[in-house]
Amino acid sequence: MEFLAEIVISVLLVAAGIFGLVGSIGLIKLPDTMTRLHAPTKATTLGVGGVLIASMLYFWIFKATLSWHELLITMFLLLTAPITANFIAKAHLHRFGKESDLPDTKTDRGWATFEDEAKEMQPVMTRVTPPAQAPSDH
Amino acid sequence: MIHYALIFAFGCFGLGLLFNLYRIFVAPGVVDRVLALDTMVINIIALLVLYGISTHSGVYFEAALLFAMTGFVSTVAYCKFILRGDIIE
Amino acid sequence: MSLALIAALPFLGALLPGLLIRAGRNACATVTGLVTALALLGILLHAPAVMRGEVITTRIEWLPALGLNVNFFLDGLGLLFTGLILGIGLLIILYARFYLSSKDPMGQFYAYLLLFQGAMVGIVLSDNILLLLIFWELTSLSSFLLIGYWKHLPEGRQGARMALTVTGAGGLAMIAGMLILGNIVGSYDLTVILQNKDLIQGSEWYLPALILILIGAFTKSAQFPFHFWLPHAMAAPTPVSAYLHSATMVKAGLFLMARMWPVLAGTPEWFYIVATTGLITMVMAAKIALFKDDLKALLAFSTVSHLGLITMLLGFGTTEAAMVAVFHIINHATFKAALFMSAGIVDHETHTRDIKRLGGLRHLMPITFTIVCISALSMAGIPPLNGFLSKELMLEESTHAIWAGNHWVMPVLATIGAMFSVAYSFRLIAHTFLGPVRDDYPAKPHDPGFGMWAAPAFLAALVIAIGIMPMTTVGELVRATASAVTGTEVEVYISHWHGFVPALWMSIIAVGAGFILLGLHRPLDRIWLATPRPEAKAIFDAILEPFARASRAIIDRLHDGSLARYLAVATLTILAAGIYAYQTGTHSPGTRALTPIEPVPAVGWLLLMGATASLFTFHRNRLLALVLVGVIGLMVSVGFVYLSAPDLALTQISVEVATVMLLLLALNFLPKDSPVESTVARRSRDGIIAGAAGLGIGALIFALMTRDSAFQTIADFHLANSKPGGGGTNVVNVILVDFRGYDTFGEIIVLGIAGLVIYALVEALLRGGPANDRLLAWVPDQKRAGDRHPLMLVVATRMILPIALMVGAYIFLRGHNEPGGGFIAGLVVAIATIMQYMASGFGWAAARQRIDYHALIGWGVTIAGLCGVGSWFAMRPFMTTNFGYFKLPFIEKFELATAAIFDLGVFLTVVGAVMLALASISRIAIRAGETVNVEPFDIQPDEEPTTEGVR
Amino acid sequence: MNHWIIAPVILPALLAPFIVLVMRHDLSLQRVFSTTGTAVLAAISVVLLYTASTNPPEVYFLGNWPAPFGIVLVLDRLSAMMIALTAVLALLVQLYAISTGWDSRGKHFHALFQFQLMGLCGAFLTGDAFNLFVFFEVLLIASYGLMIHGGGAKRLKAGVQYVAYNLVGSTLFLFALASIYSVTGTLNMADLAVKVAELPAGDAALMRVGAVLLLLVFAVKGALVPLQFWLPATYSFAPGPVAALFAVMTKVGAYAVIRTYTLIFPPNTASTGLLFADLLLPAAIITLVVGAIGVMGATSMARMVAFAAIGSMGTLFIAVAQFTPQAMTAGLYYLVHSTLATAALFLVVDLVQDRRSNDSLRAAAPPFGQHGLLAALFFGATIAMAGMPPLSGFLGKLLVLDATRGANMAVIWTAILATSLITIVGFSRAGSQVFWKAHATTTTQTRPEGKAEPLAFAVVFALLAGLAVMTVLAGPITDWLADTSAELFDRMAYINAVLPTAQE
Amino acid sequence: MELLVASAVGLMTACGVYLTLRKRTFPVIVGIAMLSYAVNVFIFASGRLAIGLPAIITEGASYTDPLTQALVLTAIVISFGMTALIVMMALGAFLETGDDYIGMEDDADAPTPPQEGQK
Amino acid sequence: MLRKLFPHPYLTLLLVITWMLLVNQLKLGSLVLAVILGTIIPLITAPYWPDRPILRNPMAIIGYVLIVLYDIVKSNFIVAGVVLLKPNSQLKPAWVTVPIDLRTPEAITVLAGTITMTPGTVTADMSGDGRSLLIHCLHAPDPDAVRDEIKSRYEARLMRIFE
Ligand code: NA
Ligand code: NA
Repeated sequence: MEFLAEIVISVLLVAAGIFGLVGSIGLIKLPDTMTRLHAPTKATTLGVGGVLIASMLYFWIFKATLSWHELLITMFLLLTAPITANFIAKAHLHRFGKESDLPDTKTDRGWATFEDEAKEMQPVMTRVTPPAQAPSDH
Repeated sequence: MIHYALIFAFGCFGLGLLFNLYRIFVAPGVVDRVLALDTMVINIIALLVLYGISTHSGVYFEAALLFAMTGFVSTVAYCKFILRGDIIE
Repeated sequence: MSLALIAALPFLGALLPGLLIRAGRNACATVTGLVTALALLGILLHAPAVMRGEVITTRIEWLPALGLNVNFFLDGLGLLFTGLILGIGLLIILYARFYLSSKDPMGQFYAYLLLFQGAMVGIVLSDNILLLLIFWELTSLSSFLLIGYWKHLPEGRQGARMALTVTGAGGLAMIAGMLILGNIVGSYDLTVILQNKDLIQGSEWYLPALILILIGAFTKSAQFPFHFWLPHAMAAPTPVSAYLHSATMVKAGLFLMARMWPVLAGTPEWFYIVATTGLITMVMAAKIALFKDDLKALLAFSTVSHLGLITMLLGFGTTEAAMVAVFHIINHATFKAALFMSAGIVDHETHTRDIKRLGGLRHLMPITFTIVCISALSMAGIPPLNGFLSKELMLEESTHAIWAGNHWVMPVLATIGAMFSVAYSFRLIAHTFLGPVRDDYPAKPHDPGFGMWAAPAFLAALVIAIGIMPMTTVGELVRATASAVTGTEVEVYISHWHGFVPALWMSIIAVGAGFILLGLHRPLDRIWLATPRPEAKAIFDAILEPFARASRAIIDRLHDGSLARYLAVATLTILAAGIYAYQTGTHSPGTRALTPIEPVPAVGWLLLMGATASLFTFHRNRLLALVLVGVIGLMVSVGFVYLSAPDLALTQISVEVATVMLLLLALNFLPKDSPVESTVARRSRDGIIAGAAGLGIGALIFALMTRDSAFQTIADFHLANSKPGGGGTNVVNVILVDFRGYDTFGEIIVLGIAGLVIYALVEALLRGGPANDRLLAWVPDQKRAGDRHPLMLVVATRMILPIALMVGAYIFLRGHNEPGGGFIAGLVVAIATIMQYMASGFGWAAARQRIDYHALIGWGVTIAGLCGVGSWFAMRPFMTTNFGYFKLPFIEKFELATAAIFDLGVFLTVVGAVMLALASISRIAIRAGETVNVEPFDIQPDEEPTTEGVR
Repeated sequence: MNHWIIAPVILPALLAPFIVLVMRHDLSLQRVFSTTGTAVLAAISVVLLYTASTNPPEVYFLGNWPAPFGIVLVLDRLSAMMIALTAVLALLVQLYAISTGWDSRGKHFHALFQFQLMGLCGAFLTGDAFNLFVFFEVLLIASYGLMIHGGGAKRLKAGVQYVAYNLVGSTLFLFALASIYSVTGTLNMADLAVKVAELPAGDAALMRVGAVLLLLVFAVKGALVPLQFWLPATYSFAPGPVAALFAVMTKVGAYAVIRTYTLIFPPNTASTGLLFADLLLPAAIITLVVGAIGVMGATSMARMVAFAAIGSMGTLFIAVAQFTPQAMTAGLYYLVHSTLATAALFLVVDLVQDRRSNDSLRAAAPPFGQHGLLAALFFGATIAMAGMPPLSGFLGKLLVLDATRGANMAVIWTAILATSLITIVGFSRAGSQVFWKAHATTTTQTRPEGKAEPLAFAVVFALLAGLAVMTVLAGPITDWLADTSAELFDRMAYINAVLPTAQE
Repeated sequence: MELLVASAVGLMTACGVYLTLRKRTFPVIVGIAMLSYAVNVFIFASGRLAIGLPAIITEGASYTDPLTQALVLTAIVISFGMTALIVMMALGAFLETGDDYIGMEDDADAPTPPQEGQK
Repeated sequence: MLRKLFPHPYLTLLLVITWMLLVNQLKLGSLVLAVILGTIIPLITAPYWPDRPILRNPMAIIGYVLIVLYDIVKSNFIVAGVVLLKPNSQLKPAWVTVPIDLRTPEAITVLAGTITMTPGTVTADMSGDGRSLLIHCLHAPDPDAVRDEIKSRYEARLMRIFE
């Protein structure tokens, strides 16, 4: 039983290591930001997930303490990683992307990130002439 | 056996960190660096949990949990800044 | 009357004129006069005893640690001077009553005058040189006020400053001299010092002391080369000139030389310095006086000349010369004060003091003419007036003086001085009063009322009286005084006729030559006017103004507002001091075994170093800089985990996130890039400084880490007592809330204050003013994406917030035993709340949760403080904790330490401070035109979208 | 154990949050409670002063932990004196701020004021090196808040500089403390004193580095050249009453130097020897010179006073650098004097600024209300500051001069006397510019009579009266201070109080 | 390990010092933040390094120095408060003056009209 | 009344579980404390959650989770192959628009999250009205297939759970 557990844990750890590494390799190997964005999800899901499950098993079987913290971390990562990816994608689109490169939304409205942009943007404060008289305390 | 698997995993995530460092140094823009930072947090969480296994200690899980939380919050904050300027509006 | 009381009277009296001026000018003058008269009476009551040779003393202990005591003594010299000061003071008070115009603030004038009078009396009565110094400086200050009395005159302001500068400088030199003197003798008491001639003159410090003291005396008595301030002080009202600059203050220097005569005089140093200075001053000033057209300037230079004369006499160092000096002090005071007052009368009546615009006044102002005639003739040394007597004696003494082996120098120059003296005295009479009546006086002159000429007339009467009956009038006084000066019994014999002694011939030559000079005055005056000569004011300004400009330049260069320079200097100073301290101490290298380096930590190190290096390189891109700070903070936190500091890691990472968020919030308004502004040289310099600092700190910590502490550390106690004494297994937390809970108390207060200050600052910014205007006109400088509140984030946050609060509660509760605690919990809760704000907007979120962050801070600090105070009720010191195990129904046994209550205070303060800071910054954003959304997210998949917010 | 010892910390520490909680929106209530609190603090400080005068050093073991493991407070004559000085000054300054309405020009003045007092009292009382850091930070952050009270462009810019500079200073403090702890393994000052004396020779160099870094930290607070740069802008742009209160802030630096380098690193320490005296003395002399040149060259009144404050720190540190009981007595006398004098002068300048269109010394401004009275107060305060008789500055300088006889006498005396002259000249130029020259301009456009602020004037009078009292009672005061110096140099009394079992 | 920690402290200090010597408020604040990172690690390291020995009391273990950790915690919190404050002050100064220079050079460079004595 | 005390019963349940996971022990005391916190915290956070998501078919969640887990593992291998073995030149990244019929914000979020968590696809953006998602595919020779699979495999299931 213990041997089996050892094998399972080891496999989990090795797989986790490989997938984690693949994520980071992807980060440097893939050609542009959007494709690179796919990398951390890998590291998150199987990489960290594998380590966390391995850890749970390890403490359960070898230390006889069932640690649920790992589960909590896994849940948290699964909950937040899509948000992070979404935000990074949006930031990338906003800063470097063009709406014309994207497919049509197939609705009345454009992609949310690009919707509000037209209105603004001038340099900070250069247009503001300082008021003639600085107020003093007296 | 677990020992060697641990070393292997350590090596993988450590190497991953190094790659992240490369992305911090060389990147077309700040978004990639935010991405690198986010990946780094994930690698570090993995390393922390591995460290917990190798020292048979549960003390580091809180750190891992908090790293996950703060990593998430700061990534969102950086992106929100890029998107809107004001991160709390 | 006690001497102390006499000295104090004028000071106490100085309060009265200001009060009584409301009762009228007469009352004001009368009370001033009464005070003076009372003091004079006090002195006169002592006079008989003093004349008998007794010394009256008063001793009050003041500052024994310093040897500064209120010791007064009255001997002949003191008697003469107090008499002069108070007697002439009375006359001046009378004169000033009529001299000052109704527009002048008379109360102020008399107050200043009494202050001055008190200071002068203090000087001449002091039996302690430190006390004397105090009065000495007081005369400088009060004369500053008197000279500048007419505030509207620029000459007055400048004259006052010049006088203060010169006499102040002299006074400071004198302090040094006196302290040296006291150091030599071992006492600051004059009577003690005066008995130690041999000790003083044998000391190697004698010459420095002598020079420093003489600088004080010379500046006060306007001796060459410090004479220049006196004529400029003539901008003062004439009563001041008469009082300070003829009769009293300028004589303070003479008094001092006379006072110190027994111990300082008699050496070649004394002779050459004092006598020569006096001689030069006498001749030079007399010459200048001849060519001055301003009546008061003429008198001022003549005063300088006569002060030189007296100085010279004291410098001779002989008993006889000292006696003559004393006699001339009396005579000069009488005729010169009379002349000054008369000049004031002329000025008052004709509205000019310019001799060239005067003449013929004899007919219009006969009384004044008479007074001036008597006094000026005395000044010229015409018999039988008192000036003649002392001048003859002076000339006589000069014949005894041998200057560098030469018998002629002194008498010849003295005669020349006397000659000029005759010439300007007669010029004063002739050019002002004689000649035809003019019709172009600025005002119609006539003699003033009795009140105004009474005082000079009285003095003129004295001039005659002393001149005719010297021995009867002042013989005794001169004897007593000269004896006091010299410390030996002096025989005084003053007569009009000494036979055909050299002095007589010298006198005759002087008078004759003086008349010739006067006759040649017109051509000589043309030459004089044509000759370039150093102008005192120009020289003074030439010294002072460049100094002032240089000071301003230095200070503006030094404190040029460049923080970068300030910090560079600081860094270099720290480095230099640190290296110096290390180099000069003994060091043995550490022997502690190094901790092995493992590969993964090495990678972490590489990341940290890489991110730091990137920060160097990329810091201009501010957002990137913050990302890099995030990386560095992350790596430092990981390092803490690895190096057995989980609490630190938790704290560091949460603080780092909060910091980055604050910086991001601020960066929204700030420029997004730091332009390249420094030169390559400057950047290299900074790089070198920074590198040196880094090397220094790195080397220091390496040296510390590689050695063991020299003694057992107190941390061992903490480890041993954490569980039994503090009730917790997490030693770090027990230290924070128990062993060193007091530190933590201070620390949360820092945080609370930060929140309050930020709030107050934002209030001030939004109150109106440039910041507010800028915000109202603010336009974002970077493109803004749509979708302010992305749906995914909002939904996820709804889930995360409760979980995060749960985690916060968990971290809070376990802190005492495991990593965690109130601070980290507070940050976790704050960050989770921020997350909610980021997702749904501050306005929307805050509107749904009306928490008063001020109250959180207030309660936090209060709870923490009261928790500490609570231990008083158990008769224990502040912050003594208690802990126990409580069994609540259903809930398992859990441990409740009072430290947990303290930790609650920490928690609340942290949440309050962080949230107050964020709320404040959000208020700025709202002022800048930010809108508040009505819906939690912008995208409404199930209805028509509402992207427009409300203000 | 005497719980009163901690009262000066706890009272303001609880009063401040109470003000924030209960009366945040009611200025009148804040004024009543805050002033009452400060008055009570002053009363307590008098009691403590009496206690300290009649008893040997007294120790308060916080948390009931034995020294050196917990934090201790130590009440001795010096700390009691500093607290009393702070409390009295604070009370006066607070009355002034209320009278002139300064406290209404921004938020949270009174809460910050109380926190400031807490920080100051905590710093004076603590017997623990790291706790000293904590209270330095408390008093600093409160001072940041007070400094920018009311806002305004210049004040904020100066404030940013002030904070930035002091943050670097705080960092240095931590470097120093960590080094010292690393070498000795303790933070308690008495324990440090014991251990430093027994330090192995091989640790001397690192000990010296730590101690010197610490000295530099205190030098920053004490505005010792070349670490004085933060002061002029801070003091001249701070609100008047705050600048006046800050008069005691530089003294915190002086206090810390006195405490640390008489207790822990006295000149007879083997490892450190005369290092600190050798560094302090030249720096102090240059500080004095820079201060005087600043007075001469300053272009605004407030800046001039700020430089005068720097100069006074120079004089003070000259005395301290002698490390003799006699010079320490002189230094302590001068410390009290210069605190009151600087405060008085800042308040006068504030009154002038309030009544004159500006405080520049370059441009003439029309005469202003209450001119004569202000001129008199200015005259009095400058006399005190320049060290002229009859106020205590002169006695202070005489005491310092008298106590510095010896090897460096010529340099020290020249510096003190020459700078006195420069200061006098500078002040007289400024005074005649501001008070006299105004009369030269046409008197028809006299500004309306200034606000009647009798309390504000009374405060300045009180400060000057304090200086007069210091002059008149110089004898008993110096006797008391001499005992204080003696206590400082009698380290065993302190050490035995904190560590009853220690042996030197 | 000591070498790594020392070099990291050194580099962070250097970076912090360099940034504090810049002319704008933002880099200076970042520099101060770096300095506080550096000093935190410095204090921590001054209690010597230990791996895997957190100061959580368990049966018969040895521990790292908990005191320096507590000191660092205090220092972190204080520097957080300070940083928050200076960030806000810098923002306020920027909004008040319209520039984010940290220097006040404009103050000293103002032209100097002649004073009384010179006219 | 009960609704007021437990505005979000599922959340309370989730929080109780979270607490038990955190304290890592199954004891009555912990449970009591968990219930207390699980009651208080939703009350505090309820204002941020104005409308309650309706779970029509909670049991279907389990099936959905299993499918997603399976997909994660499967596509991880595929993507690893793409990253490690496929040269960048042969990579065919693509943008895909996925029109969605889901209308509940929670459901849309879960769908978008699922898409991101399954390797190879990332939800990058959403249309302004929330009716289509912008998906980026790492390597998608046939983008339409990706869209169809998302709609049939995930959206349909979520529709059953939420709407
Ligand atoms: Na305790
Ligand atoms: Na995916």
